[in-house]
Amino acid sequence: MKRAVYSILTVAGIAVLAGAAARDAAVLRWLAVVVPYAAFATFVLGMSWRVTVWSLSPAPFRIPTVCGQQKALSWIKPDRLESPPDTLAVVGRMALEVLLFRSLFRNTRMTLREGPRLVFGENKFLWLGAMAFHWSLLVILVRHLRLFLEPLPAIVLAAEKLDGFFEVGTPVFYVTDAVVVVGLLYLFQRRLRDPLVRYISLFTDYFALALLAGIAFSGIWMRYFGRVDITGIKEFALGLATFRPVALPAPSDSFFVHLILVSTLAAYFPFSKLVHMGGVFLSPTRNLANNNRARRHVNPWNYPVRVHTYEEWETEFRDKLEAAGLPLERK
Amino acid sequence: MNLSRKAFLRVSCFSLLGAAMRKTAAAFGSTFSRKVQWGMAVDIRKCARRPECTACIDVCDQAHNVPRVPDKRHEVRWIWKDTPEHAFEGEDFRYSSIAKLPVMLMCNHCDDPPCVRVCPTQATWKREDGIVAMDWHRCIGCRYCMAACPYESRSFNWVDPRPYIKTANPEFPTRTKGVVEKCTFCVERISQGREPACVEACPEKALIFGNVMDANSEIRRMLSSRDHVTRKPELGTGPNVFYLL
Amino acid sequence: MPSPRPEELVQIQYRPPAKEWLDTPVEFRKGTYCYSALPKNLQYLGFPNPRDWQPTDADWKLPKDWKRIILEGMRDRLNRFRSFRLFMDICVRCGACADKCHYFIGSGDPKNMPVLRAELIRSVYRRYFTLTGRLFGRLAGARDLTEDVLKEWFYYFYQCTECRRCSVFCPYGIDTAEITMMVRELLNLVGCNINWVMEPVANCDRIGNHLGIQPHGFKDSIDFAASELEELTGVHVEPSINRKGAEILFIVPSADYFGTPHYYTFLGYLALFHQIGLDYTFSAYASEGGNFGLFTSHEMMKRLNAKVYAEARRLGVKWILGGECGHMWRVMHQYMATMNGPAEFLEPPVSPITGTRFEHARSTKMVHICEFTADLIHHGKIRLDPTRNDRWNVTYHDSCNIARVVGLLEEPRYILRHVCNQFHEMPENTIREQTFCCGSGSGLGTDENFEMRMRGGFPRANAVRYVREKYGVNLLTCICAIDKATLPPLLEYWTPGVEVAGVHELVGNALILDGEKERETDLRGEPIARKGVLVHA
Amino acid sequence: MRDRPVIYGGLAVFLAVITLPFWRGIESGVTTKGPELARPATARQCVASTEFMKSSHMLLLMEMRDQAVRSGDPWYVGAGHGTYTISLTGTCLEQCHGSKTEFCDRCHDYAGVAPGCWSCHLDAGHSTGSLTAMRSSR
Repeated sequence: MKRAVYSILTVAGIAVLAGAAARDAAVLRWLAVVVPYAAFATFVLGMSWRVTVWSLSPAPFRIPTVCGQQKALSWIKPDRLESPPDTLAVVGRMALEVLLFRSLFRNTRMTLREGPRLVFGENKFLWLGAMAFHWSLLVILVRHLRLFLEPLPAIVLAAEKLDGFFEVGTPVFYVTDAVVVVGLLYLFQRRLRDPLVRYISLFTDYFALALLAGIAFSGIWMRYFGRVDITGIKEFALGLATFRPVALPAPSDSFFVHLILVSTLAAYFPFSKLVHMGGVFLSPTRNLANNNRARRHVNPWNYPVRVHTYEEWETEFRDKLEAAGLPLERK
Repeated sequence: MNLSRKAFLRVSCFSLLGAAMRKTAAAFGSTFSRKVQWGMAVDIRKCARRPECTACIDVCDQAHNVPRVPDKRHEVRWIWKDTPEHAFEGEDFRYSSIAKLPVMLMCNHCDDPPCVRVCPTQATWKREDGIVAMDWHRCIGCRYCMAACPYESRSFNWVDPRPYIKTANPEFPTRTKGVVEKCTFCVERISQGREPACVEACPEKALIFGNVMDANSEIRRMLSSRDHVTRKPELGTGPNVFYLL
Repeated sequence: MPSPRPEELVQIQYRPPAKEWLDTPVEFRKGTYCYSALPKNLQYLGFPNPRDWQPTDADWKLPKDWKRIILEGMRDRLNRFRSFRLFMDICVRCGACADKCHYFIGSGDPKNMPVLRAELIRSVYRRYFTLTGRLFGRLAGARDLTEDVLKEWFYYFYQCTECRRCSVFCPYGIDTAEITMMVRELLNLVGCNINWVMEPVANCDRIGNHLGIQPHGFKDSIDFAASELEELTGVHVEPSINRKGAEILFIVPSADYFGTPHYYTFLGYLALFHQIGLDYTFSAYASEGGNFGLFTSHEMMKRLNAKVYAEARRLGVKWILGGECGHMWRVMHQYMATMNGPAEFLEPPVSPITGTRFEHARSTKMVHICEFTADLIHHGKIRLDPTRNDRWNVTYHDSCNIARVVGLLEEPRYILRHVCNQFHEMPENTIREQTFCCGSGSGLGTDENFEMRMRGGFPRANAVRYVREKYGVNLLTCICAIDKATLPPLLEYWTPGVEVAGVHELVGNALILDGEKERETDLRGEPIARKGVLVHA
Repeated sequence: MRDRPVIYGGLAVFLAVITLPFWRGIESGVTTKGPELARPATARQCVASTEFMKSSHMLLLMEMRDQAVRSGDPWYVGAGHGTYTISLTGTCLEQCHGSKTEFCDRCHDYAGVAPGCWSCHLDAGHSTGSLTAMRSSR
């Protein structure tokens, strides 16, 4: 509870500081350029550094967690996605994992009843919340490209069209704006409500959610309530993208708060658990085929070890081997 | 706040009561206390003098960008002609002199319109002046209204209407695919104090438009002096398009 | 009656304590931990810091620079194992794994949630190996490495059976088994290990098997089994040991020729191989399929495993057949070829009876007995009389490693459907890839750890109890030596009246041997009770 | 290690995607100059201030729409006390701003907005042309 409150306060503090800084035009001008560049550089370099560090540690053994029937006898149907026998199947398994959160979909809830009787029930809410949040975030990111690209590629327009499918209101209401908030609120309250999850939750767990929620709320505020000059913001965004920064359109307090929160997230990303975004692709229990006995996996640091050899063994147990009439190597 | 429990209860009770009364009043009030209810009288015999005439339909379609979709299943219509047999289902016109005459049909702008009751977004509503109006911005194309309307006065845009509009009227919007439309008694003209386009266009002056709540209006004089029928009166919708026999 | 009694044990509190987990040092309670390794075993193996100590001692007699050793060991392993580094970084603490661990279900101890078990070392990783941990300390979930932390590691990482069930549910596939293996390696660096692992390891290294059965004893066991089989069936079998030129080297866990009920499975193998005329041999040098090195360190695992290929090469066999065992198959399937291969001196396995090429084993050259037998049945090469198993109402327990490492799910079921008439599955969330551990794997099956074993095995036993009550199941079949050793006391404790057997025991019962006498008893020497036939008392 | 090319390849793709604005911007020679709008054809003053219209014209249009459609009142009194007939095509476009393509579309295209207005309301300048073509060009 304490940690959840602190995390919200931290995010609010950042937002308030940003709002205060936006009061001074000179400071605003300067910060609006320096902070995004620094944050983005941190993100790019940080993530590259993370992935590089991961890549430098080899995967010495092929250790997939197998979740289905192996491919062995020709007349027993293998489960190609849960026990992938080849690279293509691994790609399929990873796609399921990354795009549809396959493993989380399996989730169950255990309850101990009278008897004693253990019952394992369906528990798909975490999966649903995670899917809602992550997919919305992706669509929102794609949508935001409209501020950074000129002319706009079709995919950005398509994302907007799809997101505004219901054509409610002007500016049109984006479904993902609501879904992302619902997803985040679900994930946040789940951490607080479930005593076990609360017990394992660290400050950073709440902080990441609170920060994302702060970003979502400031964005929603700008779009539907606060009103901002969108062409002015696009000019500013393109200025950043082309290294020819231009001034923010006025007034832009809410946009500046949004910008600072996003920058915070970007800079925080590589040093937090959020690196699971890249890490999920590298997980050796998921991205390796279950074909250990068919194809040998090579361990780059496989070093020789001391083995109690047959010769040593035969020497040691010579009498007993002879007495038992077992064949000997050296007569 | 310094509000005693008793006072709070009293206030709550009154506001609840007030809300309930407003609802009730709204339910009944619309039919009884209306000052204006636009209506139309169609003189069947005058109209029939020119069996081939489509002036009212043409002018309406032109004014409102009603598409002429060749495929009958996708037809969009605001005013149309039909046989009395079909128009007045249940009436026996076998030996009547009007049995073979064509009848102009349009939205009846009912007193108690079923289409309004079923619309989930209030895209169709009854205005103060009795016109059953449509807000196409709100229509979500659910077609409940089409199912509810006993007069088949409503059309759905199954296809994009624009290719089927020959010369568009820039003063009036078109519709998109997926929207329901119907006759609106030319609300855009009424707000400027003009009569509906069809009334103006009729060469035989067979259409009489006016406020049926006003005892001195032409339409009331006509209705009080001549026999007339409405479509499916037994349904209790209270149509405001009258057919002079 | 064992203490605590099942009714007491099942009073499980799933609400975590008010105090944060970082502030609750471990308490060693009798019945929930394993005794330390005897110095002689460590000395023999050349492991560091052999000494007399027990986990309950205040002073663990750690080496002076134990902290440096652990941290350097961590750094080394972070650099050598991507799994370790990645799993330290990417956990989001979503808690999907929490109620998937049998130890958590059975104990309610929050530190038995896989996520928190991993946090025990992740917190140290953050403190010494990450920027945020160094800067923000506890706020970032980091803490100093202290003796208390080490003791906590010892307690909780010897309360993980490396069953990998959590990994099935983790959205990133974080495998606590992998983390446990790392921490156990680290603990080994400062001499914190348990005897029930280190003694078998030492025995296996020196003599050839966990139980320390010397070559002549090994031969006696096999001869005894052969004569007993003859007594039961009237058929004379002559298994060979260390015979050069045999086509196949047959490796089983040593419990198979010594333990009960493993032994009946062993009789089943002998009968089957005799009937099909298989040209195979045992090895006295590599007389152990199991490998407790897996529960010690990668290096120790490799040392013990090396004997298999060495012996296959020395004897000049074509390929290797492996018996029913769980963790043995984890090693054979996931590690053997990588560690001690390539096995170019062997040939891709082909069944001499059916001609089937075991393509899936063409590199490692080792086939699972269930694959082999299922293939025989599929090709109609053996005659079976399932009514001989009519006294059994059977269910099947997927062994963790067989299910979640090999993916061998259908083969044993296929066999069971042909050798017995009554077969019922346990509930779907407790079998196949979601199977529950026996609660005693990874070297924790010792008696001093009895309470924890009963707690850990509770979910498994509960599922057995369900099918016992619903279908009248009275036999749990499995293909894992640790299961066969530890499930009987577990079921006796939680759900009496269900016995444990290997799949090939039932094969041996049902198998019609050429020239056999009228079979009046099964391999256990108990009367065969066909349905509808008078049951002998 | 055999998987390093795959990892670095993946990382490169990721970096390429997230730096898309930079290299796309440089490649297409984009400037930070926003859209230039054709000045109103005839009218001297808009119904509201430019700043307000820039950020909130859509709200004003909604307000006008509801007034005209729901209340049946087609008269709007603007900031300069002028009275206007509420009509997107007739007033906003034809009377004041002249051209959809030269005015509305400039910013909409720039900001990637495709309001649904024009799927019903006609562009006066194109009223006699091909209606379908007009719609497909947003």
